[in-house]
Amino acid sequence: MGLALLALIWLITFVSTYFFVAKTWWFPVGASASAAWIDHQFAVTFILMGIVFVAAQGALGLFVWQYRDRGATQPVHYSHGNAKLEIIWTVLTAVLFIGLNLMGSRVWATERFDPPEVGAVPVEATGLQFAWYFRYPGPDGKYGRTKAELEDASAGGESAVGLDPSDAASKDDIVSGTMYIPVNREVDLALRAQDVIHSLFIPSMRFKQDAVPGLIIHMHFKPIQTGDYEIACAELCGLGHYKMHGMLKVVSQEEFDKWLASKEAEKQ
Amino acid sequence: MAEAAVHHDVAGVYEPSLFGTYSKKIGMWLFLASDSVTFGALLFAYSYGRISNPSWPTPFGKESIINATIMTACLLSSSLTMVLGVLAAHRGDMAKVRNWLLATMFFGAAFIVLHAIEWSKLIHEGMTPFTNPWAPSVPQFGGTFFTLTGMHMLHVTIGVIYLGVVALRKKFLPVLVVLWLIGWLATPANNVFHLGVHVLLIGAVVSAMVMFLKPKIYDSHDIEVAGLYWHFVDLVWMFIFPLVYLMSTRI
Amino acid sequence: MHNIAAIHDESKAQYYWVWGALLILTGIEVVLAYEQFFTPVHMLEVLMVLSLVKAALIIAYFMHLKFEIPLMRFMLMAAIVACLCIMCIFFADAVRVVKLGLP
Amino acid sequence: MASTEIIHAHAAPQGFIRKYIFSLDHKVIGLQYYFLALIAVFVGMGLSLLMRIHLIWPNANLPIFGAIKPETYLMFLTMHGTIMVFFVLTTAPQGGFGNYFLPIQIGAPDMAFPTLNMLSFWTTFVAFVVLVAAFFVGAPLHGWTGYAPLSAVPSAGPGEGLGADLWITSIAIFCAASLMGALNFITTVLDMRAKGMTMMRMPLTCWAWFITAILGLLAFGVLLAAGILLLMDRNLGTSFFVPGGLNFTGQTSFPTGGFSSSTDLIKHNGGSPLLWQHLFWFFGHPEVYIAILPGMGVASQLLSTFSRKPIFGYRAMVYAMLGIGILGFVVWGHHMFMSGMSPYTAFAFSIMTMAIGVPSAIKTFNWLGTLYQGRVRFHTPMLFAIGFVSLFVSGGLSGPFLAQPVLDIPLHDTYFVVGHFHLIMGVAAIFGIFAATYYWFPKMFGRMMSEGLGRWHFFLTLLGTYAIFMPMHYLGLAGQTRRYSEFTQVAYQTKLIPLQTFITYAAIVTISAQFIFLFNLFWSMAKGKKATDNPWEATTLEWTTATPPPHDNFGGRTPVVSHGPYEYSVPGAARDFVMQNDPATTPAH
Repeated sequence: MGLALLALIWLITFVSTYFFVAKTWWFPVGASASAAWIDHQFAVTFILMGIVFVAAQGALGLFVWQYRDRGATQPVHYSHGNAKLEIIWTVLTAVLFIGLNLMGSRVWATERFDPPEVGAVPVEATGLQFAWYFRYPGPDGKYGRTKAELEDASAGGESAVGLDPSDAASKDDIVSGTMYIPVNREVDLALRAQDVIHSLFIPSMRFKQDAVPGLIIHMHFKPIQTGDYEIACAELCGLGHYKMHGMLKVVSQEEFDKWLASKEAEKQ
Repeated sequence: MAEAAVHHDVAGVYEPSLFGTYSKKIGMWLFLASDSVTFGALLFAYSYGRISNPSWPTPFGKESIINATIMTACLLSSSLTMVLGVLAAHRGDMAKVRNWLLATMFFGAAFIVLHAIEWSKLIHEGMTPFTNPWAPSVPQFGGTFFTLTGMHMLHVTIGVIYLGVVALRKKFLPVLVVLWLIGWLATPANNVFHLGVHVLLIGAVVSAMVMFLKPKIYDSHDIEVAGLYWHFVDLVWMFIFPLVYLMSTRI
Repeated sequence: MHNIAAIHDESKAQYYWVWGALLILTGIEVVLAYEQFFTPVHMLEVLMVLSLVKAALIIAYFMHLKFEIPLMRFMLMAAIVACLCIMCIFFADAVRVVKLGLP
Repeated sequence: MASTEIIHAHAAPQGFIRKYIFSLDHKVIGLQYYFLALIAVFVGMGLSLLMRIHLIWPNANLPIFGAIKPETYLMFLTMHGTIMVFFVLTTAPQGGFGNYFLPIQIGAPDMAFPTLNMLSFWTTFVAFVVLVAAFFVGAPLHGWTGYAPLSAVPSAGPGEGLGADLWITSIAIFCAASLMGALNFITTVLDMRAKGMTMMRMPLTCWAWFITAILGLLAFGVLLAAGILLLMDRNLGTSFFVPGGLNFTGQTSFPTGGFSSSTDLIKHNGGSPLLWQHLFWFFGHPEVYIAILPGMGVASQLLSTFSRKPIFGYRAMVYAMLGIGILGFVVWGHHMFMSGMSPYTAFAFSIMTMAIGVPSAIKTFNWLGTLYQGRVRFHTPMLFAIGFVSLFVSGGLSGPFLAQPVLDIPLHDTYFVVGHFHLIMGVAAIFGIFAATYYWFPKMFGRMMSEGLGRWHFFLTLLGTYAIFMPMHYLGLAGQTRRYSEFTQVAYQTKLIPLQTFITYAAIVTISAQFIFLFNLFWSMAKGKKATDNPWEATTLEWTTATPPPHDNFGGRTPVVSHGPYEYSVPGAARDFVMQNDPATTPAH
């Protein structure tokens, strides 16, 4: 029985670790400036936790086999514990865990407390049951007024976010179902939700933030690679949660300008 | 509260209680700990709403404040009579105990009636759980007010019934039923207390069940435990009064 | 083993004193609030301190906690106070609603 | 009063109803809790099976259920979470085994408040009935966390009408029941320990139940407040959790409840969805420890008993549990890193969350230290205790990933989280329940459970649960979001369907294996080998009394305790264990 347990625990440990190390299923390739940082922090945490995992499971398997009951003659070490050992491993784990935490906090701080870079592209993302809409303020750089009464999800586009046409600033606002942003420029993102909580999740950008009704949450990130990336909703928002899906297109600056101009022209 | 299975007077059978007192009192204190966390959470929810709405209304004029102050004095005095009742119970003077408890109930009932009048007045002025005439942009003013004071009023009502059962035993049941009928007939049909008074009826049914299950004479411990509950009700009001009323006085 | 009468002074006078003190404190609160002596934030602080004093008086004397053994006093109060204090973390977000709220 | 020498306040009841239905005996109440949890766990498991099937074959036409719609999937998900968390993980280890064995292990004839104990069970039962009733009117789809405004606005989706009302009512009733239970447990431990049973001689199971009760006492009060506020929001139109400017344009066909019209909803103002999350997780995180702490207690007891060795670092174990209990109240914000909570508080919550890993690690080290140089006997309960340690390590070590706000960005609300909490608070806690069942079954029913079936059950369950929940971590890394009823709509997620299929097959096998347990349980009750009073040669007080224990537990006498709880292989002793109530002359520390 001891051997069977040893085999089972070690097998589980080996297989679990193998698929992590082999990266059979792993993060998508990072395409934003902060992705490298986050991945690095993940790697450090992963290595440390991996060592603890293998050591603890290994010891568990080994002990149950090595100290299995082999009859009454087998000596048992009568002990109530060891205070010195307790202190040592308490301090060690405390240092390990708190240290890890402090290492990662810099990325969190820069993402949330620093203002977006000068010249960042302003985009407003609005979540509603069950779609994402992205609004660009247009040449005047100002978002027009929106009104809850005017929102109409079935109409799509500008009506979906409830843009008030009577406001001068809203004349040049562009609303799109797909998010276009230029590469290597920071995005100054404002997140809103119209009905329930949604969460804008772009795995490749290592970006996720809940869009909370009643709040406008500002975030920023910088894509460093062109391409098409998928957007998912990560917060349960109702029966269509699974199909609340969007696309992020990171394009060159020229293409972005061209796209904006064509949308403006379409609107006139 | 159920009968404790063990009396610590049986010397030498049990370890001394960690809190150095009898089970019923510990049980009541633990209940109060939990209840204070519940009230705490409600007060925090109220404060949260208050902070996130800078234009909170301040509708309580002189009349309301005077009324609320009298209510506070009622509760404080009821605490005094309660503690004197507990004192009499320790001295074994059960006739006095009953009188003190009745005085406590009187003050408690006065609090409820005054509060009910206050509620009715506010409702008459147009306050509902989701609208109020003073600050249309802060609709939850009414909701927070009614939730907090309603929860507290419910606790006071339960307290009065609890004390009545302790003081008068089965004789209290007809009194309670009469009070319920009076309350029901005296309130206009569109008044919230026309329905709210049914709490008394439910209280009568529950008390009847309790007395059926545990037909015993209450001793000084039971009175002390009842006193703990009553003082707690008073204690909660000490926070609701300044937070809800005094922070919203009309200048 | 728990003869309460023997544990502490049972004088009636102390209860009247506490009652009087509570009434006076309430009076002070009402006057302060009605006369608007302070700005709202300071008013809140002052009222809360006074309320805590009142609560302490009720708990200590009326609820007899002053006369219980130290372990009970400490455990109960520490648990409740700690629980209520950590809920203050909520307020960081209440302020955020004001700052990030819809225009 | 002082003159009466009452040891137990109530005599043994005679009639069937007073004996088995409205019993005041903590042992009967314990069994009532246990069987309620058993019914609940099979309902919850059935729901998870339906969910797994729907994920892989979204259009499959099932018998009875037909084709499962996305909203039905979410209803199953909500009910699965609620039933498992409240009616299994809270009810079985605490209400079931705690009720049955806490008084016996500390040498008391009953709980401090037997009537309250009975009320507590029946209130729980009412809560369960109300929750099940939600099924029949259309269960809510907001998940067990019930985030507002999805849960606060009846027009937010199907099931958010009456179903959601029943759901929140059920939870409020459950809160009241748990409060009654919790204050009863605490008072019992404070007041009713037998002579010589000092706090530091209590078995670790009793410590675990005691600390769990304290957590319950303080946490459920907050959920009760939150539940009241949510009910007000839903039915009276207050707006504690509902901000202004909500417009449910896509969903107008559903009832509006407290909000008389959709324009009414738009005009609401000033509430905050974050407030619900704060209140909910203020309860929700301690709840995680309410689920796992009794499992830790049982694992400690069993590892020591079956290693024939005193527990390694008894005091450290107690302090670790106390530490977990206290820290458990200051970490709730780690559920909210992505919620729009103030990013400053995230730092504090993150540090506290990492700090809670320390007492957890201490416990693991001490369990390994207990096994080290012992003499391990592989009875079924011990297998499950070892499984518990393994699962606790696996589930615990994914915690430090999620506790760092930065790493939580890609991992939050993905299957990584699902794998993490299922391993640690789901399966590990259930392994604790299994271990306790196999361990105490002889005492409860006077017969032994089958060892052979028990082993099969253990190996299939351990392997099966790892096969289900380990791959979920990989899925989470790859960005598989949770609570999706289909993976067909997002291109990168369709690539992960093969792994999901594997999980579904593993789940089918694992769930089937649970019927071995069910069969073993009922078969052994009737046909199992007769048990002796102390079949495991354990030391705690429940093994000193008759099997099953008499009405007042110790037959009118009260044990006197002279030893710590885990005195195994004491040098110089006649046997390799010293019972807690052996006379003090027996050599021991």
